[in-house]
Amino acid sequence: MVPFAWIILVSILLFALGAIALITRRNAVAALMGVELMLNAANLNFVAAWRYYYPDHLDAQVAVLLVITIAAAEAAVGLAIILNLYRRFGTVDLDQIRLMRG
Amino acid sequence: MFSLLWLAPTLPLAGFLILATVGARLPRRVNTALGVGSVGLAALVSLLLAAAWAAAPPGAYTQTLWTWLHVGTFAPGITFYLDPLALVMLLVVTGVGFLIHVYAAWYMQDDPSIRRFFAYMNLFVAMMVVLVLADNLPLLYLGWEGVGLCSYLLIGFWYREPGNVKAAMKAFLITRIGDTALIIGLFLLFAQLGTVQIQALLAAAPGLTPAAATWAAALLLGGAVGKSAQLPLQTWLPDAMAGPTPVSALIHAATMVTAGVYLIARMHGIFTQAPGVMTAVAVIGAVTMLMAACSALAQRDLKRVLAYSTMSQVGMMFMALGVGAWTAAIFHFMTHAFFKALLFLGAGVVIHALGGEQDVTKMGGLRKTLPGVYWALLIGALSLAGFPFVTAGFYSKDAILYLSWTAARGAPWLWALGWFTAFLTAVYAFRMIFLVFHGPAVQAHPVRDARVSVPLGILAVLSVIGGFVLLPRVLGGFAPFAAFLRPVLPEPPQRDGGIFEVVLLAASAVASLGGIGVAYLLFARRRTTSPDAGLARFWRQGWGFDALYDRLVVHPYLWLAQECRHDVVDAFYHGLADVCLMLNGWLSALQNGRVRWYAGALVAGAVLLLALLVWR
Amino acid sequence: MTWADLPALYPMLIPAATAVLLLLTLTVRRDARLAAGVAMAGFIAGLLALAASAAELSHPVTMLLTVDRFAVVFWGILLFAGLLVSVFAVGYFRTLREPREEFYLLWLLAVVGAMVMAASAHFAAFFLGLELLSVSLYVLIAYPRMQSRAVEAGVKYLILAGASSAFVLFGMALTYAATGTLTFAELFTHLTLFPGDVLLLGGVVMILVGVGFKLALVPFHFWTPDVYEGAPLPVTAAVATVSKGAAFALLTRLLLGVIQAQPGHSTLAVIFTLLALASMIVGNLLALAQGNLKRLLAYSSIANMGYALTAFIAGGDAARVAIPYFFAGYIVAVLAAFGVMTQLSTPEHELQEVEDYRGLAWRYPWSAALLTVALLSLAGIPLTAGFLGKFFVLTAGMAAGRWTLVVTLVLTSGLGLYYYLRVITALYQAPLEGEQPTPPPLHLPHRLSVLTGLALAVLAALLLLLGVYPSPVLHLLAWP
Amino acid sequence: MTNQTISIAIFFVLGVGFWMIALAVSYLARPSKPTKFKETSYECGIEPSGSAWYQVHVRYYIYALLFVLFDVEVAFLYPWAVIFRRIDGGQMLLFSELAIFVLILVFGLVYAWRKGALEWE
Repeated sequence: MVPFAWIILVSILLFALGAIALITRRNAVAALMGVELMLNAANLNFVAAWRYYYPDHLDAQVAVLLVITIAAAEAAVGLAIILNLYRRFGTVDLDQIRLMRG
Repeated sequence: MFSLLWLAPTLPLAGFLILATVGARLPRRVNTALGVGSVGLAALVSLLLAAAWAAAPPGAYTQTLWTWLHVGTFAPGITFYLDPLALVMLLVVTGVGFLIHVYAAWYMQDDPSIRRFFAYMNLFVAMMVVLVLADNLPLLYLGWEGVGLCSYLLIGFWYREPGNVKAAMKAFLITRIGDTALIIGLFLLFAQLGTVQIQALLAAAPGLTPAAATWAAALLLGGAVGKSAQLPLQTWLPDAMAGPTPVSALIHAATMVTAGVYLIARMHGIFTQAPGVMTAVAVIGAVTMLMAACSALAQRDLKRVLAYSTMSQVGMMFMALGVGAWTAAIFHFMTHAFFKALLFLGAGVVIHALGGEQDVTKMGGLRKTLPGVYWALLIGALSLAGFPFVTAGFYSKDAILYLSWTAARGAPWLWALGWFTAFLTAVYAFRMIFLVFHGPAVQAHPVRDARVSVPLGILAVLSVIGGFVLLPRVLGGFAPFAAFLRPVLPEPPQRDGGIFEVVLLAASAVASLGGIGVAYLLFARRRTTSPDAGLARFWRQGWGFDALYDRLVVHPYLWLAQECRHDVVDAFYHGLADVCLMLNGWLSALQNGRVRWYAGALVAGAVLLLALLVWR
Repeated sequence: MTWADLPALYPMLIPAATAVLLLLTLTVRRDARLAAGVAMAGFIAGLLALAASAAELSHPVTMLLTVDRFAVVFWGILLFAGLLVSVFAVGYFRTLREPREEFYLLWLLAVVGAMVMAASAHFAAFFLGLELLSVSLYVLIAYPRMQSRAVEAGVKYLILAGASSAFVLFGMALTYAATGTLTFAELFTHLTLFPGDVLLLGGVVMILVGVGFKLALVPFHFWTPDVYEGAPLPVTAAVATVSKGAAFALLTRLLLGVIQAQPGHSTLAVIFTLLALASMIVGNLLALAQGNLKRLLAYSSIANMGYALTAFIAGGDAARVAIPYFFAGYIVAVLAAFGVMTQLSTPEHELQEVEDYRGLAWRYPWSAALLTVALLSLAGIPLTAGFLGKFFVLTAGMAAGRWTLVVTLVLTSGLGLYYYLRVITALYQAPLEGEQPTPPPLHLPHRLSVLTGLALAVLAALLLLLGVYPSPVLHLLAWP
Repeated sequence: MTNQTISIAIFFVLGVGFWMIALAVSYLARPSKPTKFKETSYECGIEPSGSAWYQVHVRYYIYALLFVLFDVEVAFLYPWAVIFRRIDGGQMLLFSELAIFVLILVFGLVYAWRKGALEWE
């Protein structure tokens, strides 16, 4: 079987990719996708830890289910807000949305 | 009888509350009566307490109203503690405070916001009384902060002038620096000794380690230095003249600036454990008194002369504290309260009579128009200058000068600085008198009002007779004041006096008379008003004898005037403020509104913490 | 879980059930006042249930939640804040054109989320509570959807809070990988047994990032001013009180024991110390020259969380008193400040700038007085709640010998006084000569509702009571 | 390396290799004669006009959101169903718990309905 460390590495890479998307993408939807990617990186981690070390406990499985639903709710609400953002500002470019600063 | 003690702070506080809440619906006369009356009643209570004390001294009296909170050994109560030291302070604060209030009823009679004025003044007195009577550190700190807050409100009383607001802010913030030190010191004492009762602290003080004692004393000193406007936190005091004159009188004579002196005297048990800090107290006091006296010489604003004079006199008290002459310091505090209140109130009348003019060089010859005030101010100036044998100031100042040499901690050079300061004091006191009341007369409105003459009269009498409660040994050694305070404040160990005492007494008298003489030469005969004018005039006339004199006196005087006009220390605080604002600018620039940037910071912060984790 | 455990959860279940009830009510009848009434009734019923259940305490309810005295105290604070924010919202949203009923629904859910966080004993409960709170707040912040600033704030909070949640989750996954458990109790055991386990510590630190974000600790503070400024005022109050209170309660539950058990120079202690120092210094410096009152309070909240963290790092019994007391005082003061601002504002026209408040005392003396007391309390002037809160924090810090933190706290508080006083001075000044007179605070005829007046009076009383007579509250806080 | 990994690796190589070889062969074999017409995006039918970023009507989007929300909740039903038969006793509690869960979902649906989210116009 693949060593556990590799899977951790992959999940960390996924997480980092999500974070990079968050920082570099100017599109609000893309930033949100970055966040989802980060959440799923954590999920991968959970499942791997369960599979490798603690196959008798169901904690991780439950946690993953929980996260999937919560992520869906978050995405739904997030998209609704971003839609409203487009209506107000006429753009979803995050760099152009800075009425407040200082 | 002593159970009346709680009324002393409560009456002014009640005055404040009534004025602040329902005062708006009451007529002005009622407001004034409330403001003056509450402090008057408090003064009456203090007198009753004093009478009761004289009849049967209880040693000390404690009154607990309620326990504020109780956490482990930390149990401060709203508890008042009365002992001889507190009684002296209480009498001065409420007594002089009352006279100032009476005067203020006249001074502020046309001000539209007299209600606000008396509300603040009453709160000020209440807080000062709380500070004086506090039985524990938190209560003391409450009074301390309250006094600071009230001074802020009163200095900025005429807030429509932006300059006044700035002065108020400066006073508040600079004293805050001291307060910060103070609260850390109080916490340190609590952490070390496990109690907040002041008496218990003093009893336990010998158990402190030298390091802890030094730190605690140094931090307390920091607080005292801020409130009492000593080096290096002195710069707020002259600017604090922005407030109405009764406020200046209250801050300078009876309350705020002497709080530091009281604090050190009250906590003397801690200070005696820290000899290094004691020396620091003496040196700070000595340097401040000299610097401030020089500055007072150079001022043209009448109130600023008095402000620097206060700083100088408080410096003298600090020097006394530093050599362990606790009683002498409190003695000088008392006489100073009398004559400085007198001087400020008199100066207020002068300024009023001249329609707001504060520049002494534009005054003169007021002796004729304001004879009563002339005599009052003259007595005040004599007392300030320490005119020998008849004024209170002479005895209190001599007590300090004498002990600054002969006390075990004293030193000749401290005495020398004190002596020279006493000389300068006489010079600037009479410079003021001569410039204001002598010479060519200027136009002024006479002032006749009982609310002025009665307080001035009482204070003038006190400025004279107030000194006869502690006479030097060579003059009979009649010293009920020292005997009264002895249970609280020990006498410093000192060398034997004898003939030496007579010499020092004579030297004090010489300083005073000499100073007055020099002032006469410089300001009464020739009216050396401003540096350049005096200089020009001097060379034009070219009197041979005076040339030498000028080289010795006028030149150093001009140089000092140049140096002292701007406080060097001020620059430091401005610099500190600038640094803070610069940092503020940088940090604000980071808040650029870009969400991607914020996300980057979030991730960077996380990476930073993780890196810390790996590398440790 | 058994049926017998249920009463302990009533204070939380009642608002949750009220939310469902409100949802149904909205399908039958749309009426903002009715919705507000239902929400307030829910909060009040929750508070009553809390009083009833306070007697039987301190046992875990399922593996997810622990209802102990700490939870009850924080639930009380959160429910109280929930009630007051709903009261403020009624007056504030009265001019809003869009439907305003859903506000109360979301607000109930947000408070329930916060309560779950404050009582959680398990990562699942933690994450569930966190997300319930966050997702509700996204919508609440962007609620006045015609206000560009509110929407901008909503998007900013959405993206950043989402990212911070991902950090929390990833941290949980790492700790799970390291320990095989999701309960706080076993995390504590593992952390004390293997204090050097990098995987475990990495997980804890990533959770900290998320919690630090909610608390707005430096360097996770960037969102605060923008969100405070853009969010409608009642929601700003909510973010400042409910969200932070819940996050701090959670932090205490999760790590106070660990910090106490570990030596003072352990990695975690160092990290916390750095966060606290940075927050106190940066927060106060940022607030120094700020002209917008909402942003100023945002920056001051950063500093305040640094103060609270000082007590947390100190640990010990003193901290167990200091943290709830500090938060009670802080939340009451913040609610009072935002309450006054809310009462003078509408979604379309908020009074935000300090300049808008110049001379407030001459028009609305009582409001100005309350705002003054609130700011003085935040500044930590004696006889106000804030003084005692800060005082307890300081004693805790000193008892633990955390001198760096204590001195920084005192020094930066001095800095803090400067900007609070700047606002207070403005309240009592008339406009300067030659300047344009500032517009009157409100374009609408202003009538304070009885309810709002009552709420503000209660806050004023609490501010002073907590400062003058703290014994009853201290008695309540005495740890079992 | 285990057998499993090797087989995955072989599968991976074959999978990638297949399309790469196919593309390469067609590239080599075909004649290259670009014209203006060939360069346009769609060679068949009408010429494209406007931006590819055109707006989809909001109603699709609301449907999508509702679908996602209700669809995901089903994830909780499966574990419940698996456990329900295995556990002895406490069935009533278990059932009522899920009943409450589904009931709340139904309330949500009713709310969305009343709010008009299910109307096409």
